[in-house]
Amino acid sequence: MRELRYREAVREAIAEEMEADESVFLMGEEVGHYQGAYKVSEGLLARFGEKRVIDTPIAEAGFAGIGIGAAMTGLRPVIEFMTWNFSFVAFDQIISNAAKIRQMSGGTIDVPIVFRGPNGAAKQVASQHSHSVDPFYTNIPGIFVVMPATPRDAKGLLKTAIRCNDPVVFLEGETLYNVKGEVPDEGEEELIPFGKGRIGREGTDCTIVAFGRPYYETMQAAEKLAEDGIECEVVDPRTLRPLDLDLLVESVKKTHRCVVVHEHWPYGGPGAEIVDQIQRHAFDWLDAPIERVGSLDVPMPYASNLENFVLPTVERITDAVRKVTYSEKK
Amino acid sequence: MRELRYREAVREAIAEEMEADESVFLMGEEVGHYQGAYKVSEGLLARFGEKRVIDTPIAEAGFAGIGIGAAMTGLRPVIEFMTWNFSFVAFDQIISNAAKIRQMSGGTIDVPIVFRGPNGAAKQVASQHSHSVDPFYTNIPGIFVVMPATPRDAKGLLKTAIRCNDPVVFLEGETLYNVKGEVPDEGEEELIPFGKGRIGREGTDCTIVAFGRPYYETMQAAEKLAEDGIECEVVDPRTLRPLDLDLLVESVKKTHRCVVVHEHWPYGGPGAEIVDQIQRHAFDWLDAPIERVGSLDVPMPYASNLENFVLPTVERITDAVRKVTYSEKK
Amino acid sequence: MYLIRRFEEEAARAYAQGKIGGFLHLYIGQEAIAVGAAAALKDGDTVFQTYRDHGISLALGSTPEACMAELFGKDTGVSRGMGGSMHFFDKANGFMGGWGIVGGHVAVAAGAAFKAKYAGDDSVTLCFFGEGATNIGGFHEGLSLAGLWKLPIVFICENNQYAMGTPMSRTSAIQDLTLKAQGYGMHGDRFAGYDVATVRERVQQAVDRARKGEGPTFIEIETYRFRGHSMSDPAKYRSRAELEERKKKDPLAITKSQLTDAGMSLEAIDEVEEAVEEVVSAAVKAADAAEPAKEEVMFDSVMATKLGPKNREEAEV
Amino acid sequence: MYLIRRFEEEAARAYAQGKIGGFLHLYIGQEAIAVGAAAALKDGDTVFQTYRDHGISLALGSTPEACMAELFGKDTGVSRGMGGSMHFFDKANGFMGGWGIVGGHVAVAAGAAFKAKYAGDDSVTLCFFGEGATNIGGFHEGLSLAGLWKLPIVFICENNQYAMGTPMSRTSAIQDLTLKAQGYGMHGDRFAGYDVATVRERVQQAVDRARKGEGPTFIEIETYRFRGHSMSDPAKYRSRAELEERKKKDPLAITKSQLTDAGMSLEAIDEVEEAVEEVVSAAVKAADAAEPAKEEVMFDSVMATKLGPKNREEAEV
Ligand SMILES: Cc1ncc(C[n+]2csc(CCOP(=O)(O)OP(=O)(O)O)c2C)c(N)n1
Ligand SMILES: Cc1ncc(C[n+]2csc(CCOP(=O)(O)OP(=O)(O)O)c2C)c(N)n1
Ligand SMILES: [Mg+2]
Ligand SMILES: [Mg+2]
Repeated sequence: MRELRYREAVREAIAEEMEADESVFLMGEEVGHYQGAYKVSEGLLARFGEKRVIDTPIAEAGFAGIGIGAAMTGLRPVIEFMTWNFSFVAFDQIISNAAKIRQMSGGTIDVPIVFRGPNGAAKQVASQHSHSVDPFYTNIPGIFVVMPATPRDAKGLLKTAIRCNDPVVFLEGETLYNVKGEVPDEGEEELIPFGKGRIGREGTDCTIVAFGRPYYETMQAAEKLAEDGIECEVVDPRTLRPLDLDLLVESVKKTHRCVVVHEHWPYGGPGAEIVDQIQRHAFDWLDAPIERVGSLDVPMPYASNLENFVLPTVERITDAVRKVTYSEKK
Repeated sequence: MRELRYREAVREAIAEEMEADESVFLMGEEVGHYQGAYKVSEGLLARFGEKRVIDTPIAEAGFAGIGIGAAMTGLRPVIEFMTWNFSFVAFDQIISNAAKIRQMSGGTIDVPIVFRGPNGAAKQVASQHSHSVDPFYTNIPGIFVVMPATPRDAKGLLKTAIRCNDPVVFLEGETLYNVKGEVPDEGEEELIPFGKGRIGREGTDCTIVAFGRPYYETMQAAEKLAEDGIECEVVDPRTLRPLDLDLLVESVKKTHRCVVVHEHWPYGGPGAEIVDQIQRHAFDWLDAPIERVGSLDVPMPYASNLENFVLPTVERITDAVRKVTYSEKK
Repeated sequence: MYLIRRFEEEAARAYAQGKIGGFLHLYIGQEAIAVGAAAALKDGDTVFQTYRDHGISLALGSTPEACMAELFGKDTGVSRGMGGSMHFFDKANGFMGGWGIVGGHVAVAAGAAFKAKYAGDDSVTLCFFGEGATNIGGFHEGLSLAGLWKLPIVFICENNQYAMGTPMSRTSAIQDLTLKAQGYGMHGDRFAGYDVATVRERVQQAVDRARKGEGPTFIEIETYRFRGHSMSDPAKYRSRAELEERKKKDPLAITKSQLTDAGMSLEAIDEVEEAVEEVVSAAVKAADAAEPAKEEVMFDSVMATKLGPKNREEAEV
Repeated sequence: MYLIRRFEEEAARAYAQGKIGGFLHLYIGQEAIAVGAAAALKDGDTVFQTYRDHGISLALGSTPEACMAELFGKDTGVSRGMGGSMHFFDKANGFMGGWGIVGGHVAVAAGAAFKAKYAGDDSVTLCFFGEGATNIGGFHEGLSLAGLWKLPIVFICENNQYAMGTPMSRTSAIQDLTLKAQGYGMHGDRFAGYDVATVRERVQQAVDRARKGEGPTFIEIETYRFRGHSMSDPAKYRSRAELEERKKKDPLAITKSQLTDAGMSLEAIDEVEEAVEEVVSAAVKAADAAEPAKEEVMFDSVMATKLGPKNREEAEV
């Protein structure tokens, strides 16, 4: 296997699917001539031309809608939001249209579309540019929500997303784009199915569920805790909608304890949903309440000292694990 | 006390606050000449004039934004969304602006604004018009989210909302507007504080948390179960953000069992958040996993047989209570 | 046109009888637009409309049975009882829905036109909306993109004078909406839509332009709805006199007198009307008799991928 | 103008040194617009700008110390370190922010103008945005409402030729944006913004009109930014030659030659420049020395009502 950056893995997935299927195209702000605001689409314009790599005006609701209409009539759009923060002006297109058309039309019209871009905080981009949107999109039936943490998952899941006949919300991460990881060699096609999680690290003392950026803080926390003899099992659901409930429940039945880590704000969202599912399906196995670690319940401030304080940290994760394992900090 | 319809209670709250404070105004589609799409604002135009009861074009993001700017500069807008479904085109205004301005400006600018209108399914208004938006707005720090079930709560909480110096998302219900209930007599001013729940019915065997429309199905379910000797305590948090955690936890510590009932889709939202909080703060008191009853995880279909099947029913609530109390159906 | 009129009247009656629920927005008074515009299309073209969608669906060839069944929430409906009045869909006839959020379908329609350009076929898209929709962002973004990319689409604004209870004088700083077309670099056209032949001819010009790759057109058509906004609207905001005055321009009456002027006998017209009568009452009967919308369709229609809930148990929390 | 120029240059340097994080959008090249427009205002007027907001904040009277401190994430910043580069706020000087979502502040600005009309005072609002913003729904809805209600607001489109890397030829079907003003029933004006006196004069006309209750104006001002979109943009999409050509119209150089033409000595100009130099380096020093943004401000500033979290414990899940 090769090492690729997350950014390159995403790019490869798009390029391979565009190569394989003429009906796939990429559309968004600065995806073409500028090579992508975060350079994800670098080189794609040169390779596929202006017909299939399409720069748009600043009109997220407009080009999301164009994508939906194109999907309804047979194309396979990949719509890039420069960041998911900007999807809020297109929110209605996703919830009222993309997610609804198939059922609303009696099952006669498919909407094979992928909405993708970076989710969550970058670095000091402040209040209006640091949203974790997963709580909003996971609530909606009719779409898939995918949030890969590693380059390999990003590539394999994005390929699945582009081939999927339903709308997919694909959440990448600006602070993930430079992360390196193993990805199958060229020619070795890997499609990762939706709804299947992955064990990032095996352990017996506590399950930590983590996805997206804080998956890395979680892995670090697990290493730290191992030094103190607490062996955590880290489970990354990868797909947030639908969740791989079996995998989560199985792990908790083994460890009897659980911490859920996420970047989104505390109230509701996948964090609370995972807790709810686990307490329901593994109630008799739980030896402690399930804890959660998320961003603090405030808008994101600009100053870096505060931003670091708001985001979930390794320390807060280890604290939570110690709490559910009733072990003192050493 | 008098009996009023929910619709009238909302109208009285608006009228009284407009009477008391010149800076309060009502703005939205059809609120004036048409007397309100659901007749909530009937008579207000005649009473307060066009300056303060303002019909808008169909431009939710636009008039939500106008309201925010007016609030930033000293007015107290009450912005009506004809239904909360239409707030999705104004979603960015609420999440990126209303909720953020105060912190983003270093605490220098208040945004005293109320967004209100009917939430949830009406009757057969189908896929694009039946959303329960509470999961979306409760996730956001910087705003209050209120969802009163009774006329009295609607009036007392709306008055609090209009006097509040922060943005409030106020969720009414089309199917609630005709509900009658006791409301303090004219002249007896009642302000119900945010963050305080209410016990709808006392009981010892199981706590049912319910808010909004399904509060009524829940009360019916509780009566039914009482016939079989299962005494439920029904707790309505009324404010969803912030939750009255003390009241919820206290009740569960007494009953040892809990069912959460809501109209919103299953994934995440207040339903999951309440479960999470309770399992965390009353873990050792719980004798059974917490169950939830919500709408089924599908877009709302038009046909009435299916709509009734999708919404939370008395039967599904009683089933859930029987499950957590390990009692057979009789 | 007469079919649409009678269909709508029967729908109103069925609504009063409780056979139809939710919102019901009738097209009575505006029939010449749907029929004239539909006549300008050919196979493979696509059409998007608002919630006021029965007229265009029928004009494009949906059967009255399937339309009525949809209103009755039946499995034989155009959207299998999932969509209801606001969400008719009939892909086989080029009808891409029935949309409920004002402005929400405008860019989606542009997307269908984008597909035509992308695929290099010569199909054209029609996108209808009311004058009330011209203030919302979705309208602006849809028209901006269509103008920029010269998409093969014709935007038809059915200016029926009211958005619910609000006349345009209270919602727009301008009264000639085609002034907006300039801001999008596209053709504009504006005319009264009471005469079906005029509608066909003018829409045809725009459709031909689009088909030749000469870009989109924005058309504002003057019209009037004889009923309230939806069944729950008694339309108190307009006077009886105004309505009576407007009824003098009833497109059906105009067509009828054109036909008689052209030599068609009253008997021949009666025959057509009777035939329509039968079709409509047969539609009502068929819809009455049809199976209600099905649980499994509700679940299976949500996603093409078989990963969603397939029954109540899986769809619960 | 020179203060803004030098402030921005020092900000760029501090960014390179890692003292500033996140996005940093410089105003270099566009200074005449902020300065000219600010000169057309009086006390009580309000101003809304995008993320490219340092220039106008300084022009309105924010201190360079408070501005630099904000960039450094310090408690003494204009937004107490909460907002950063994109979210300067200075209510006392009429500056209502620093907004990050393209088009998101347009209707909000109209709301401030609405307030003026509601309260019957004669204050006026200026709302700035880039040419890239004219395609988004927020622009349309804000202008529609302002036009309809004749709000006392002036919309100023700073057409600096690019939206990030995209020239307007790739995003708009029209090149004269004032064509859009007609669609909103409002005045339009269009001119080059290299000469500060011209800017002041033309903005003044629009402001006066607004103040007299004669409604809003949409102004498109031609300008150019000498740096990339933000610090992370090397601006490869334009040629060196283009940039050099444009630099010939540097508003600072123009002003300088106007001043000397008017008889101001080079020494006098030098003196002003040196004074500015000192102010800016004092600002940097003060910002360096200031206390970092505070935890309690972060919590307390979220809501006026004391019901939100007040510390980490309360703000956790
Ligand atoms: C975004 C949004 N806001 C509000 C509504 C409620 N609504 C439905 S139809 C309508 C009036 C539309 O008027 P117009 O566009 O003129 O179309 P007409 O009904 O006259 O055909 C309104 C306000 C909606 N469906 N969507
Ligand atoms: C809704 C939204 N979409 C995308 C962005 C990302 N973005 C920030 S600035 C910008 C370009 C804006 O260009 P223009 O309006 O011309 O202003 P300029 O930066 O040139 O001053 C873009 C695309 C955003 N902030 N908001
Ligand atoms: Mg209309
Ligand atoms: Mg620009």
